[in-house]
Amino acid sequence: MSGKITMAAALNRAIDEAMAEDEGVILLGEDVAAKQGGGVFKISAGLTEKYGEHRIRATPISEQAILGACVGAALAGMRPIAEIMLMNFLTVAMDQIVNHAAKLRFMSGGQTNVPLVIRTTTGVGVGFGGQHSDMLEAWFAHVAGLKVVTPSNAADAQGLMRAAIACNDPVIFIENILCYGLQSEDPGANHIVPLGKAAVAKEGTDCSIITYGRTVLDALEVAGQLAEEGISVEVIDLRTIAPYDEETVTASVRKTGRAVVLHEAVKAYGTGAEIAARLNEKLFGELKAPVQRLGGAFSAVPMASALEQSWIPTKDGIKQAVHATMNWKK
Amino acid sequence: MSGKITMAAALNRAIDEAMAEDEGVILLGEDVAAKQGGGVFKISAGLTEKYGEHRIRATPISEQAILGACVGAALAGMRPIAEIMLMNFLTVAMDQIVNHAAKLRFMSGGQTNVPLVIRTTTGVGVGFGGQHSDMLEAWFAHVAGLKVVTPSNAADAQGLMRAAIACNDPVIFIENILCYGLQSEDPGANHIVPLGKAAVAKEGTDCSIITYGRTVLDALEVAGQLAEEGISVEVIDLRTIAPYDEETVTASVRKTGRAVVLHEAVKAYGTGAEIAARLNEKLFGELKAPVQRLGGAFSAVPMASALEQSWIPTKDGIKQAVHATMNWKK
Amino acid sequence: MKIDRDKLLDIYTRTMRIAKTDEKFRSLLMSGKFASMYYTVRGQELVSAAAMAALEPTDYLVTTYRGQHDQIAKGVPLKPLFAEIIGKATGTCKGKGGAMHITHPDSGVMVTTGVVGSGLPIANGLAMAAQNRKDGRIAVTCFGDGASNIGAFHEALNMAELYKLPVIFICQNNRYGEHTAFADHTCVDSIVTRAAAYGMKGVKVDGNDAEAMYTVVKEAADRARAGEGPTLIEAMCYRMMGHFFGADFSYMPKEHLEEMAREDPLPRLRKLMLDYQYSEAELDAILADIDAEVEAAAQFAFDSPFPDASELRIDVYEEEIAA
Amino acid sequence: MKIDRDKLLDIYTRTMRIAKTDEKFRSLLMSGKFASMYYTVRGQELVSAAAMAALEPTDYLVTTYRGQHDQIAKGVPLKPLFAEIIGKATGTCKGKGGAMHITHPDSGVMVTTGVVGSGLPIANGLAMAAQNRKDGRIAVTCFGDGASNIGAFHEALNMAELYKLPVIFICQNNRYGEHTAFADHTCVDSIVTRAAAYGMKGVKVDGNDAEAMYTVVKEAADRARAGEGPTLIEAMCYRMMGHFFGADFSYMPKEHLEEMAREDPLPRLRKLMLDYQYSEAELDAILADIDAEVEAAAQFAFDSPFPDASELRIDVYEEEIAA
Ligand SMILES: Cc1ncc(C[n+]2csc(CCOP(=O)(O)OP(=O)(O)O)c2C)c(N)n1
Ligand SMILES: Cc1ncc(C[n+]2csc(CCOP(=O)(O)OP(=O)(O)O)c2C)c(N)n1
Ligand SMILES: [Mg+2]
Ligand SMILES: [Mg+2]
Repeated sequence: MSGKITMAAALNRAIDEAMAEDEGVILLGEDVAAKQGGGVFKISAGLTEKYGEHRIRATPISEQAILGACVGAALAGMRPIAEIMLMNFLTVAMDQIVNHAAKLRFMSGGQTNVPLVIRTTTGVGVGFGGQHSDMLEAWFAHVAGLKVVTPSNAADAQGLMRAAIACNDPVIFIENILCYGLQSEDPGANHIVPLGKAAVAKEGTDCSIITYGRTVLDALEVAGQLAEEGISVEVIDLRTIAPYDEETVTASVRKTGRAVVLHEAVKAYGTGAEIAARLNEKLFGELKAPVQRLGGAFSAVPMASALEQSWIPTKDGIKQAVHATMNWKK
Repeated sequence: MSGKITMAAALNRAIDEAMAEDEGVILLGEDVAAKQGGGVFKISAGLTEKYGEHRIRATPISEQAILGACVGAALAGMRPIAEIMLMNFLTVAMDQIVNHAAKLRFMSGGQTNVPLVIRTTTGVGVGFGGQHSDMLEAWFAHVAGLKVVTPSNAADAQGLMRAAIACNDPVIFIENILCYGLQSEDPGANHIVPLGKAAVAKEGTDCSIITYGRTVLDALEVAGQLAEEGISVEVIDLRTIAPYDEETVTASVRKTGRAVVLHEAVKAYGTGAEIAARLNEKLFGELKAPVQRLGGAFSAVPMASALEQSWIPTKDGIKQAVHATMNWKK
Repeated sequence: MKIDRDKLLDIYTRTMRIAKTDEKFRSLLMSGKFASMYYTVRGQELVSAAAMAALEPTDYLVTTYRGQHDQIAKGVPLKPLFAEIIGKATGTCKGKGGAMHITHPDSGVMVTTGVVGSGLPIANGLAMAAQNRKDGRIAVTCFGDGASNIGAFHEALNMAELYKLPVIFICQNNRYGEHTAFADHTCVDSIVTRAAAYGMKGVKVDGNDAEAMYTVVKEAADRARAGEGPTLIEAMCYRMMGHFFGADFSYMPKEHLEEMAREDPLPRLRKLMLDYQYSEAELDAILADIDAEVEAAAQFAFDSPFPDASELRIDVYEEEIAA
Repeated sequence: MKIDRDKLLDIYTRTMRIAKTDEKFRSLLMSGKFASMYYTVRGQELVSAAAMAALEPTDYLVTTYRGQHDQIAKGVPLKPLFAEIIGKATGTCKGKGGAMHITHPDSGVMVTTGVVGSGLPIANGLAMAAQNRKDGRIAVTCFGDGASNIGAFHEALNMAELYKLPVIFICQNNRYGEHTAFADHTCVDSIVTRAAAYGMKGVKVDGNDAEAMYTVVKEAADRARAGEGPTLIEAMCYRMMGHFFGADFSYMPKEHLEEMAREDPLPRLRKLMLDYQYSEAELDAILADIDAEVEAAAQFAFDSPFPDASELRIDVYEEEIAA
């Protein structure tokens, strides 16, 4: 497959393919239909024209109704996709996700299930401020019954979206607003990336950086810089945050003996805590240095650009963390 | 102070004292006024008679309106207390907590603040099933700006409630439904327990159990049993989950060299992950065994009693975890 | 207004199956044979019997914790229902859900929720599936007066009308939400006035009037099936006991208790049956059958095994979680 | 209906301070002097100028991301406003909040929220504080037509009426929520019909009619202060540009754009001023003052320092977080 594709286009293609294949795939969200221009990030551009207004439904500003309708449609055997404009807006509808989508399979003793994809976007670095930038994946990973997915590049976005739509359980699909326009290799049609499998984005032998989403790009850049210093960094892109691909991560850290866990979300009580805790459980006594954790500062995301840039882990900070693992002595 | 008091009575007393002292203290919640019997758990019994219907407001079933009103009243300088009947119902109103209560001090650059106590109850073991038993403290600990408190006994409940009402920031105050009726020593009037300070519930030298809420009682019982085997367990009752009393916990584990982290909430991505990660960071190379984590199973809380009892950490499980730290070899 | 005589018999049978089951549960709880949070449906039996009799078995139902009457009326068989509530492996949901979460797709019971108001948006989704598939199904959701104050109610009604979904919203207005009287949680006389806020058709009905209740739901179902959109029905009724079994209800004024007793749907329906020329003997024979069915169901439940701990790893995801 | 001549001048001044500020921001964005998500208030200037002129400075206001008109009308000084939006330490919120989260308690601006509908319940709380303290204050909250479909709207209105809170809900119906036209998100002709669902007083008004808008808000404020409870006001207006600065608005039909241009509140208000016997010269002198004020504010903002990284540890809690 030659050529490049943006993450936005890749997501559009994945949804388009799934809709062509299965009439049960429908999309609900604010402004998503043709009349409104195909979604504020244009992920559903062109789909109403192909599949009609009953399958691409522009909704009122009613996140509980959107997600509830998706839960109901999923129970009836459809494969709804909900677009929730920004991740923070999930907070008005957590009940439908946590008490219903996540639990109905279990609480019904397996009689029903909720094949639902909740697409949402977020990201730090665009000056959207405190109520439009949160990264809440740790909440969802803590809830049994949900899967949590986030791509770092266009090809994975396409392949993971296809897998998420095909999944018979609810998937929280997190898109990073800063990545929509980024191009990566075009994987071609019908590309599928299985859920639950991490990718080794770059091989290395000295230290593993475990991350996901946009910070994979930062990690790769830092790994390149560190290679010049003679430090061989392995970068693991989780792709699926939950269920966690413990096998791939543990194997990497067993090999390198050192780990840096990195995400944009607030560090405290973030997914990095679980990953670090598990590494310490699995590799107690085998680690050459304490696991380093990097994440967002412990505050709301500030609007002012100067502050926002201090809020997220910087490339310098990542480099320092790797150095800290390399130079660690008791 | 002689005599015993139940946690329910202790909470009632704390609120009563605070209301007597400051007219700005008000309570909102479903069924909380005298006309409805003073709350489904009777925590506000007798208060309407003393302070009137403008200070004890029975509300419609409208959690967003309840919490929003509390946020607004707090911004105006009142000290509202919200009673949200069960913790799962916070999911319909996370926005007011996370996007507003937690962030307004920061987003306003310190011009406003939200002195609000959100009281809620939950607990596994009463057969309330999947939508009425969740322990979501990890979510709130992940959100900068919130404090998270949970008492394990009546005296602490009283003292922490007074401190929470006096606090100038929003506090999530988690009560365990199984503890309301439990009696402990009556601390007398005007008892205050500062936020952010863990208690050493029992001293010991071989292994630290770090826990909070109802499982403190289990930990103490197990510690008693293990003492007979010659294992000296220290039990740390966090009391405040966030901010985390790192000093007390680290000191304990530095002393014992072994740690079991215990909570009822789902283990994966629970607060235990953060505690374990921090212990490994602070005490890398000093721990005699990997930190053991115990928490709820990775499923919704089942209703059937037989299953529910397998869902939570059992006393046997706690004992085994301590044994695992004692017997650990590479 | 008269309804079909066979239909009335159907309603009577559904009503009494509900009443006898509820009676049995209360006696089991009273005797201590099992313990559980139990939301009695005493007083609301007829509302759902008449409503569900107006639907097709394939129609979808979403109900709430106080939903046993809806579930039985919609056709959930008593054996797995008893077993579920008692927490047995043979329950509708293998004991995992419990009384608050009865699901039984074979009878169209898709969700029972314990969160006030959350069923309404879900019912929209079921209706949306039917609308897209043009399979002629409709969705019905039942909820209380108290639920009409929560955000999900508002969002769901607006969306339903916007898309003209084949859904019926049945508010069982039993005048109380937990311990809070209707007038203490809202300032309108009727929930049904809220229909106008969405341009929706709204109908208020005496839920204890079998003929009226049946007719109103039948009309709403016909409208929905014809693509004419949703209806909000406010069925007036009484919660004849406390919020849950054993709960204090001293906050209910004496006049309300008296009014409630006068309006008891069970004697009223019995009388109507006689008006429709059913004989005492016929009715008693039905009751005897139901009694036997209820006893057998309870026995089945008590005799059934408890779920195994391995169930915690099953039904979390499609794939079983590793031990 | 005529209003006080001085009051009209006050409204004019507020309107033009809003208009000139908005114009300045758009030109700064256009020239690339700074970049930000910016929700222009073009077309809605008069609605808030007239509304806020009917309030006391101590009254509370809760508004939304599209709230610059409300904030300025309520009295937020331009220097810290510009600085906040440009992300400077001298901003109202030290740059931490930004345009979507302007707070300025000295002018009564307590919250600006970026979450649709979330301001309404908060306004209730401010009103509740005033009600308990009997301090004579009232709370006002502004929101859009799209916001009237979210759960928080419903819960807040019901609660406000139940407690007879001194609060005014001003829905600025600009006919669009993002890219969705009014008729595509709701099936009623007017948001104000929803007031009846709560037993609340509702008033619909042409928001571009200074006299009417002022009068309606003044009456609602008087009612609220007198303890007679809340009012829902639907102020009809137009969002004369895209949802945010630079956003496509090709989805708006030509007739709508024409209607919008005809209804532009700025020329209309200018005409009204002349009717009230203000001279062109007087009005121009006011504009010159405002121009100078706006320029000075922009300059102040650009000259101000950026916030320091240590600010991340301040204002999270009352106590500073350790470095
Ligand atoms: C969101 C939410 N808030 C609170 C509760 C607690 N609760 C359970 S039942 C109930 C009263 C419901 O009243 P109504 O809707 O009238 O139904 P009824 O019990 O009368 O059938 C409340 C407040 C809940 N289950 N969900
Ligand atoms: C809960 C929530 N959902 C979605 C959004 C995204 N969003 C921002 S503005 C907007 C449209 C709001 O329309 P309206 O209420 O009419 O206000 P207007 O922008 O026209 O002033 C939407 C959907 C949001 N901010 N909050
Ligand atoms: Mg009721
Ligand atoms: Mg609008």
